[in-house]
Amino acid sequence: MSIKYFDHIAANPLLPEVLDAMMPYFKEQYGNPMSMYDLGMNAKQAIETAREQVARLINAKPSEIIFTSSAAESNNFALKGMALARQEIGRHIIISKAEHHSVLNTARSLEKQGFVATYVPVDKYGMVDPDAVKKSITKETTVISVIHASSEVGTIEPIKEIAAIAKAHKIAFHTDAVATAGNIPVDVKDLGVDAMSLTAHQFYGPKGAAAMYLKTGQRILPLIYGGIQEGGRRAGTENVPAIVGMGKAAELAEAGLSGRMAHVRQLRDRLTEGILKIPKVHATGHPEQRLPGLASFVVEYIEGEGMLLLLLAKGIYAASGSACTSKALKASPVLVSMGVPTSMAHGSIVFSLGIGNTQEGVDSCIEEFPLIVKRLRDMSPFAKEGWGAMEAEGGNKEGA
Amino acid sequence: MSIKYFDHIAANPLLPEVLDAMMPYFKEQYGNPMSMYDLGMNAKQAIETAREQVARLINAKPSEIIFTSSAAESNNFALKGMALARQEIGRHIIISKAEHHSVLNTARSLEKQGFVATYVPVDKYGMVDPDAVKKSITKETTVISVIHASSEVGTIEPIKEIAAIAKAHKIAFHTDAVATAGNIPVDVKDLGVDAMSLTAHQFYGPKGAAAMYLKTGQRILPLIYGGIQEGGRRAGTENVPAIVGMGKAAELAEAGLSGRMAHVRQLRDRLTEGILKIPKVHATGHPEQRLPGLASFVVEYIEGEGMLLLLLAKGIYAASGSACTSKALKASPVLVSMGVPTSMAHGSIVFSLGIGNTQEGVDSCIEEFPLIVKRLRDMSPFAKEGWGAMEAEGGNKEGA
Amino acid sequence: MYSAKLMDHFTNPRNVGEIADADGVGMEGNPTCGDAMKLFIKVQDNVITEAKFQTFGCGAAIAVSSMITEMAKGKTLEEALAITKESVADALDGMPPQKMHCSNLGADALRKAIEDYRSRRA
Amino acid sequence: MYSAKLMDHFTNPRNVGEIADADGVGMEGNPTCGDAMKLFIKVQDNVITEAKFQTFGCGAAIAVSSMITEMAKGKTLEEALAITKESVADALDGMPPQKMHCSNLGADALRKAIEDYRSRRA
Ligand SMILES: Cc1ncc(COP(=O)(O)O)c(C=O)c1O
Ligand SMILES: Cc1ncc(COP(=O)(O)O)c(C=O)c1O
Repeated sequence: MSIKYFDHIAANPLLPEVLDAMMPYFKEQYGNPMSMYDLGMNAKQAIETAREQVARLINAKPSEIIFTSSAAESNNFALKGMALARQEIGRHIIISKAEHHSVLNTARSLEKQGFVATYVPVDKYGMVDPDAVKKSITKETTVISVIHASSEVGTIEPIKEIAAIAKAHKIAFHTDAVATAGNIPVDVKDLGVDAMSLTAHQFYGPKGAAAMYLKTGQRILPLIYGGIQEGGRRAGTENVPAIVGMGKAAELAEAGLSGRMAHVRQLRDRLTEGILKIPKVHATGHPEQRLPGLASFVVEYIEGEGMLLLLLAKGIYAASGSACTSKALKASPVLVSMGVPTSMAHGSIVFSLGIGNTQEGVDSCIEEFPLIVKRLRDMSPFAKEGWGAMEAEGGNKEGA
Repeated sequence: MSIKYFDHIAANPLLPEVLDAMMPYFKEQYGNPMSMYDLGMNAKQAIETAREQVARLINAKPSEIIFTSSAAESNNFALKGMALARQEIGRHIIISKAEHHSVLNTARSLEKQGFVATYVPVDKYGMVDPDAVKKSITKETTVISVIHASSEVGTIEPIKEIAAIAKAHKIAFHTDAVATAGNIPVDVKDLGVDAMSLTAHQFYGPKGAAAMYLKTGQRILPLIYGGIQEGGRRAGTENVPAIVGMGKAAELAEAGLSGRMAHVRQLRDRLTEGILKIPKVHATGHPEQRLPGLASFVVEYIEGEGMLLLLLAKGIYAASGSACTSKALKASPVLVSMGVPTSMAHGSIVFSLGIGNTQEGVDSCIEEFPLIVKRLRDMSPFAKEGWGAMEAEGGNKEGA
Repeated sequence: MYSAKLMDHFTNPRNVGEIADADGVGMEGNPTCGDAMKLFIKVQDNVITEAKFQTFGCGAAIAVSSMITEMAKGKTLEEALAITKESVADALDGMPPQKMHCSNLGADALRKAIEDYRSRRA
Repeated sequence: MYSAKLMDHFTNPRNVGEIADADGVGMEGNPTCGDAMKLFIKVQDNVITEAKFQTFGCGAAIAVSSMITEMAKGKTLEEALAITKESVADALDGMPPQKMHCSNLGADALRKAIEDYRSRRA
């Protein structure tokens, strides 16, 4: 059975060219980039090449790229580092309700330190209203962070508008571009952002390499103090092979971007069309302003984990924002803040497409998925009479 | 010309077995450890195996190991996370003057947040006096951190004694075991520490993988907030291949420890004996309580960078704690706090031996080094008349 | 994550469906929680002769439903009431701890079905 | 890090040593800073006929010393005084920025040697 991997949002296979580029740095080129001799200088040079490659992907200057170990680190670094560097000015930050945990929980940790955080809601498409951001601004606001695109519902946020509002109020603006950088055109100058997080494993680069874009002149406090690596802004011996891999992956992503986008968009449209033929299945996220490779739905009356397990039995890999499938056992906060009822949020299913997917794979998914939905609905107490079924008969509304 | 690499403290070549163990996780096993399907569970399983391997190396429980991206991150995490988790109790921390920048600068950043830090001095051997630590303790003290062994002068600190003092005062105790874990026996239970930092690249594992030991029950705040990876204590998609590599390297280090130690100790003793034959060369660090693979000296009347460059011309790689060789342009703070005059600290030279070194390599170093010293001394204004030479003739004491 | 036995009961669930003329019906959970189960029994001479279920929930919830209907059949009501979350989990060769809490509704639904049966006869 | 020319002047430094009967001696830096240079000149008819140095310092400091003694020789005192840190660095095909600041003492030492020569004659 061939694998149909539709979970590129969770992890991506490494491109062979990327691994090839990394290999010398696992072997003969083992020097520490801080060392003054050839072994060290070669490693240093390799990092600087990667910095240029990553900078080019998002139209930044190489000096504006800081390598980190993960997007979670970049998000913590950006939010906390910029907020702490500005605490003389004020202690209010704004984030959206569509943020990843690594932004959300950083905001919460800042609240514990005495900061005030505003969580701007999203509409039914998962879209943040720039006006709502504007209205949340106070004299104390120093940092705003809004995700570039949600990896759960695919909605691309109006970053340019929000960044302009932040700029007009002299507020630092960060965006989590994990789902977009390397997958759609991302231009920090055009977007007008002050900081941005991105990670290699979202564009066929290695795990363990990520970056933060920090606009020249923007103040920040380090998250990791120590030596003078990364211009003193992020200490720790550089993960040379992973950084080299990120650079190579960025170069390939930039060169192949339009082709990759066309490929996944065509597959996604085909998949979406096929899946929406099933009754009581709803697409989530914005219909147009969305990631080209992401198809996301809620399926009424059944739960996500069951779908995933039966899909897997057919060699199909997908994801779900249901509580049971998240190891934290909480339904996707994005779906909830979009106003999707919790009962329906449990029926979340997310297919994220990648360059290795084929039409045959998609067609096999379109063929299998309705059977799986039917099978689970045949077991469901709600399928025949709707969500009210158990209440009507006096079911325990509060549950166990 | 064959390479004689004596800078294992800066970077280590990766063992081929370690790279082999990592490779599947760069290729077919690309899943995200958080995913519920086989690809994810295999990755998760691989991480848990690595956790057991690392735990065994230091006699910890697997649940006490938290993977991080670097020792710098572990040090920041330990010091800041434990201090912030205890700030209701007090805001005083103690570190030694032999700490790495990643501990030192974290302490300084805590000072900026209103903490008070005490920096306990070292003696002429670089040794911390447990009694001095004890005397620094106040009712406000919550965290003490002392390096296990200095990677610059090799001195192994009396961690067991200091940990006992901390314990008696109910103070959390952390040690930076970067230079020791995987290189000499390290037993967290025997040492009695609450937290410990270690990194893979110090025992022939990959860059980008490090760990923190945190004793069961010890409170800490995360440095990186986000998802529930590492038990919610360190967010971010796990760097699976690097973690697997760290596990494998730990397993090999544990199995080969006594053989490796005997090998480097014998070479170090031979090298030390050879080098100390040169007049006006002094060994630094403690003569017995020291890392088996580290030989460190100050050479009077000449400067470290020149020695390194001329050694390199002979294929010999070493390090120096001189200001000119550090990219931060500061002389080794450890040497300075040991009371070595700055002029002499500039003549620092450090050879760190590894499993790949040979007696021939060491002999060639013993042969070349005296010639290099002579050559540089022949150019030095101090070699004939000593350090006073320029003063006597009215040289500018303050310099440019 | 799941045992082979649990996966078998999930992928080939026994006793799925309704019993139109059930003697007792028990419901537990609700869709907001992510797990909801409806359990139907037929009872003859104090013995459960038939059991069926409808379940909304994750793989574990479905497997628990399948297993408990199998376990209930042929048992006296008193024996059936002695079935616990733990005995169901054991019968499935174990269950991930986080699922014990939220998806193991079978014993409660069965108890409610028996109570329903008894209250109808009272 | 270093240019080929700088490395050449470091590994094969010109004019190393003392001039016992120097007409002028200039000293700059000190060992605490990590760079110290002693520059000796012989002067005839206002022209530097010979120049030698002794230097404690990094590779750049030694190369600068070597280069400036070469540059000084044959120049009139006025021409020699016009030599700057920048012109020495240029003659070495450039120097890392952090070394410009701390290891480029040659021009200052030369100036002091010339001042010493002039003060002896005054
Ligand atoms: C004693 C000690 N601690 C911590 C570190 C930091 O390690 P890394 O740069 O790998 O994060 C080093 C690095 O050389 C070290 O020598
Ligand atoms: C939008 C977004 N931001 C941040 C992250 C964190 O990335 P990582 O886990 O690689 O650190 C993720 C991970 O899935 C994400 O989807």
